[in-house]
Amino acid sequence: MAESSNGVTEKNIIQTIHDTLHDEMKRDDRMVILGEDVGARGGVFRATMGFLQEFGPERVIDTPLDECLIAGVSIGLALDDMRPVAEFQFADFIFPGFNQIVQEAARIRYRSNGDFGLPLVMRTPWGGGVHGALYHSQSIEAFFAHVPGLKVVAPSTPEDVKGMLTQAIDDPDPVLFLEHKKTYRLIKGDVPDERYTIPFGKSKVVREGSDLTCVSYGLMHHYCLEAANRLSTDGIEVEVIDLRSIYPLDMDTVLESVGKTNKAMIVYEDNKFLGVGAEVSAQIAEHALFELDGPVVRIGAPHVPAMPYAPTLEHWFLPDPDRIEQEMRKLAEY
Amino acid sequence: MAESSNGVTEKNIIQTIHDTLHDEMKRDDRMVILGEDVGARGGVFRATMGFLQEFGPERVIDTPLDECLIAGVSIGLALDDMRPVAEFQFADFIFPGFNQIVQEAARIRYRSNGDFGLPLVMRTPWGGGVHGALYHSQSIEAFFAHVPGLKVVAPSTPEDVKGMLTQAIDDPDPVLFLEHKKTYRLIKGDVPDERYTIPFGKSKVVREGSDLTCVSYGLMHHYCLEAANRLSTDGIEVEVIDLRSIYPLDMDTVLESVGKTNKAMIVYEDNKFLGVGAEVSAQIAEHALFELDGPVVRIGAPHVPAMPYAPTLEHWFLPDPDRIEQEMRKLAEY
Amino acid sequence: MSEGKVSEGTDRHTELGLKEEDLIEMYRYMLTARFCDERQWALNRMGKAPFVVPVSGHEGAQVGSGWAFERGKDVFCPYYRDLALVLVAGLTPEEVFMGLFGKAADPSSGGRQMPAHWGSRERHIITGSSPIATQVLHGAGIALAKKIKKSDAVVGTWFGEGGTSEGDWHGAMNMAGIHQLPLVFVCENNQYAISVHESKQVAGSVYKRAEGYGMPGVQGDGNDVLESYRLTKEAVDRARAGGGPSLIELRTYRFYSHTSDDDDRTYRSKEEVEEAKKKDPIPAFERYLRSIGVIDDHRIAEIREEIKTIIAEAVKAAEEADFPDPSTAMRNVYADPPQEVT
Amino acid sequence: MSEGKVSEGTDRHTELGLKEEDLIEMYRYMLTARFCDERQWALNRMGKAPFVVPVSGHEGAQVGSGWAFERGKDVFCPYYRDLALVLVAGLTPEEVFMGLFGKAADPSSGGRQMPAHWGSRERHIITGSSPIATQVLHGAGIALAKKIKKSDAVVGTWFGEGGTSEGDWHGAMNMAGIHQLPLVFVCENNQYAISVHESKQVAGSVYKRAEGYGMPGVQGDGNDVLESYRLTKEAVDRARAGGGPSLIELRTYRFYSHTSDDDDRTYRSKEEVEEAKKKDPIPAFERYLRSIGVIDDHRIAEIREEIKTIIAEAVKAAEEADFPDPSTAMRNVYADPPQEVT
Ligand SMILES: Cc1ncc(C[n+]2csc(CCOP(=O)(O)OP(=O)(O)O)c2C)c(N)n1
Ligand SMILES: Cc1ncc(C[n+]2csc(CCOP(=O)(O)OP(=O)(O)O)c2C)c(N)n1
Ligand SMILES: [Mg+2]
Ligand SMILES: [Mg+2]
Repeated sequence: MAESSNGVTEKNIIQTIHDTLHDEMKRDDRMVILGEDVGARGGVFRATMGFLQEFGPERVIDTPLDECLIAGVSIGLALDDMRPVAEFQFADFIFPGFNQIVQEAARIRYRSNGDFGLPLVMRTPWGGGVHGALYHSQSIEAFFAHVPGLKVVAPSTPEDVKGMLTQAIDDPDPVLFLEHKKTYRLIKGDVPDERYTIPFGKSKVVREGSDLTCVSYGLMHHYCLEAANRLSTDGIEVEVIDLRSIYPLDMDTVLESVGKTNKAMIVYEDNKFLGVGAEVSAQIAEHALFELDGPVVRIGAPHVPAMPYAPTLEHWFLPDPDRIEQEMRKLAEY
Repeated sequence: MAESSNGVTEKNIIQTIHDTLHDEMKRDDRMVILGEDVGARGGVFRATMGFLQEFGPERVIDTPLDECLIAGVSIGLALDDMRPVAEFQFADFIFPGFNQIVQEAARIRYRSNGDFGLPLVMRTPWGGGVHGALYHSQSIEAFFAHVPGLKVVAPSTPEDVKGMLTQAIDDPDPVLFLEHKKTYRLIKGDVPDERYTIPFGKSKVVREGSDLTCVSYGLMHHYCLEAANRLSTDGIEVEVIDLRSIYPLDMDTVLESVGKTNKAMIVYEDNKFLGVGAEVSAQIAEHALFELDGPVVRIGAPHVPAMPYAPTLEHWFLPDPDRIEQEMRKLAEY
Repeated sequence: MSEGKVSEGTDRHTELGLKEEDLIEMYRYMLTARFCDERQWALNRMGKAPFVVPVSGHEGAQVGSGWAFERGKDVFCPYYRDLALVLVAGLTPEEVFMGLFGKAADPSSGGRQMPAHWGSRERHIITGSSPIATQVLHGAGIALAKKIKKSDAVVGTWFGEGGTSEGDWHGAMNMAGIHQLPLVFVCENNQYAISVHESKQVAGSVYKRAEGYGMPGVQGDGNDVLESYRLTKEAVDRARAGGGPSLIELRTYRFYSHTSDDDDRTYRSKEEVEEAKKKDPIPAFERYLRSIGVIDDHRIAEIREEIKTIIAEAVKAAEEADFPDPSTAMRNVYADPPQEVT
Repeated sequence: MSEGKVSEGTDRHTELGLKEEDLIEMYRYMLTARFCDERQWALNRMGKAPFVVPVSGHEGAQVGSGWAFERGKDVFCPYYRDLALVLVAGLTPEEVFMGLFGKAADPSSGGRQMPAHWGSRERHIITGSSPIATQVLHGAGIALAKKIKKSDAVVGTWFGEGGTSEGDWHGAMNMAGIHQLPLVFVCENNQYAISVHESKQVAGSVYKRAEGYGMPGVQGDGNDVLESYRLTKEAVDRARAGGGPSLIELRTYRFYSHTSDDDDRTYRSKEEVEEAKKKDPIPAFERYLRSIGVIDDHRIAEIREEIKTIIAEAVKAAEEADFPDPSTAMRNVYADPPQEVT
């Protein structure tokens, strides 16, 4: 781990997740971590490295290979006042647990009229660009953000990751915490050493600009920022917003920005059709239509079932800074 | 069954489904029906009444209570050149099969580069207004329409139901065939006796109008039509489009209509956030922005986990003709 | 399983550690469930209750198995059929009818859920849903929590034989077996899942599956309340002592259609139903109680009258109660509700 | 299971109906798989293959079980570990390496999927995915189709012991048991699912689960190719004769890390791995072949050389082959592709 100075330490994202989980495990006895390979292996991405040794097998539980079980058992733990943090090894493998998450976790508070609540964190690595092909590259946020009762967040910087993971653990409701696996080692940043939380439902204007508003999250946020920085040399100033939280969705920040720039673009690596960009775009069309000087542009993945393996096809599938830059320029010049 | 005259017979929707399935079972030996209670019980809505007696237990299969099994076994049947038509008893109970449908059925053709295909029909009753509460009222189309490789259709009249169910059975790809359960007995219409198919991806202008375009499907289509007819007496003419097919989505018809009326509204009973209306609205915002004289309005269900049971709450949840009429008037007068 | 076992004059209950008061209470619960059921069907026919889930036939299995748990400490993860069980766990008839009508005072859901979707934090009845068998995994999770906390509470989970088919059940059995959780699986095998017969539902047999998961499995007569108690009590005691999970299959029958939306005449014969009713757990238990001299005709009539009165009052109170106000409909989606997304 | 069983000089194969040519072919398949594996690891270290799924250790279980099926008639539903099995089913080393590199000529997916996601309609190898255990239900569906068609084809499905945990497995076992499907379940139990030991994966034991589903279950030494063949052949013959499904648990070990992305040193000791390698199925089979005089040092060297040459050529052809063209990337989403949604 890097040295701390002035109360902040530079870390990459996976290290930040590891350290945050570690701090929280020390802080609250009720917290347990469960999932496939979270024990001796420390997680296939090493998010829980050393935890088994430090906290023992009752709090760091290698489950059987059954995501339905992981979700259902986590729900039971939360119902008995534990603080489960479940790991789904890849977002692509969460679906055997879909019924437990969508029908049970999401609806328990509502269906019991508040008699039961469900403090449950579900972490999972998502996203592409890692030669993971169809089943190790998926974006799953749209499925879950559509479900009332769940909160879905996808922070993209180490600082946000710590604050929002801590918030997720404090949160009284089920939270799907999405970690873009390509950013795990790619993205570094200063992380305050102190405990802090970042509330959900607040997006962040990361770069100010007057020519167009670009909304994204996850790896795409970094690509958008790169594209925006490049365009700046040509005098095109893009306002770049990192959504961070998919539900609750902070449209106020987006609409305010669109009110200023009069142009909007949403970039996401999920399949375009009915992806998160559809909701953002629809809300703009509902609330800011007459502020717009150009179409609301969405950049998303083509309508094929997830990212193919061959490098030629993977490159074709995933939006990259070049393509984003082009589209930004086109919209700015519209 | 009603008398046929001039080659058409008046039927309600459940009867149409029953008769269509029956005709197809007679026509193609490879077709098998499987699901919970499809045998002696003839399905809890009687869609397969009498089939067990007529076609025998090898073609009309009562499965164990396991939707994962229903989906997975159906996939296997299709892979071995059978023509499975699976029934999920309620749309709300399809989720244990989510992984098999989304990860397997949807992706088999693509992942094998066309070496394997999957002619599979998945029928299921969806929608509310039947005192079904949280778990017998759900709308599930958005989850599945987001998944490339699947086709998702939701016809709303007996004639369309027959043509599109026949098309689904002929289709070489997996089709999720959604039957709004409240319309089963509510909606009647003339159905041609001859075999015919209606291609997917064609929406239908059911009522012409010049003041605004209203897009919907399922039960909501009928409510929209009712609201539009009422408004007509006040001189407000709403163009009413029945989407029929969610994916492929026929935006050409919608955009053409919006080009004419300059106002658009989408009505759906699913939760509004990331429901099908988001995609329709986003595509309008992308392709017809400058044709619009008013915001793109979405009417959808509030952000609560599905329809509550108490009549007071169910009424509150589900859009009805009164509310739709109000919103139409507001938009028309915008 | 021999028919009518309970009616013989031997003293089975003392052996089981049950006192006469226990027997009377168990009997009352069985009767209360039965009378609630009859009443809810009547209300359904009168158009006052759109949806009914019957319990009749299962009272022996439910009261017998439920009685083996310690209220206030142990945890119940029931399914919709378990009206008699949740009465044992502490729900009152009035609460049952609040739920039947979907009234605001329904403790399970405040009128959000269909009837028979039981839940009460106070009574340790875990909120249930419609999707089959999800609760067994919640039971496993709660049992895991109990183990981590070194609590000696035991968790029970109930389900039909149809429920054994879902992956959730498999996962819970596996988890319970691996971690030797204090969890008792109770299968109320009434031979049908709606219309689907056990022979098309369960390959092999339910209780025989236990061995493959490293736990004891037994089968017993669910129409015999004392037998149901005995088998469950053994399992609960073992679990409490750290001996791990068990699977109990209680054979029984449902007398009515699956729900008020079903019509059982399409899939089973009148004769079969009549035959099954001869093994009705309530008269069988009455015979036992008479045989040991705990009750007589007079006392039976008295008890029946008392219960009917309670139920009549419960129905009246529930009928008069308010429906939930739509202004409350957005509550409890989250603990801290965000603004409605419009 | 006794160690080194295959090396004794008794004639076990004649009893099993295997000829000497069969033995040589089986041996060749085992060696081919092993050499492909070594080669793909080398390519990985050279930076030429981003992702490798090893087979080494499983060759006896796979070739033995695979050999029991009739190619051209029976159907294979394998999982990613099954390199040796799909060679038996008809994939060529060249095709394996096309897949390794994600080249357009990869028959399994045309470079769409990760390596080791086998499929070939022509060879009756059903296309597989990454989500664990989905293929066993496809196997059940195909077996049901065979039964409906009154075909005498048999379906085999392979999976690790980790795969038994998913609900899909439970559903397939149940369906197969209820309908007595011509389906053979083969578990390659290598004691680990990535890092998770069998003791945290499987309550009870895999083969003992069979009884609860009404089918025979056996356990055998997966490092013994002839034993693997014998157990599977019995099951295949029974299935073909209408005798229904079986579950076979073949105990084995994986010699490398789970994949090239894994590091097994975190969860198992070097000693344990070395100990397991003493039971390597290939030298064990070689000992048997020598003992019955089918091969000698010279022949072994010859065969090894032949196979190495084939593999070298396969790698070369695959390295030189083209990647898929992005212009083809929208194909095969549907049979009749709609316009790209943009
Ligand atoms: C996941 C799911 N699939 C289907 C249903 C519809 N359904 C409700 S009850 C039932 C049968 C349950 O039978 P069993 O478990 O034997 O319980 P019983 O009703 O006989 O007591 C079915 C199929 C459901 N509620 N959930
Ligand atoms: C549904 C799902 N969850 C998790 C994974 C990640 N994963 C890939 S292989 C594997 C272990 C499989 O172990 P086992 O079935 O024993 O087969 P083995 O690799 O030992 O041959 C896991 C957890 C996955 N592929 N699919
Ligand atoms: Mg039953
Ligand atoms: Mg393994």
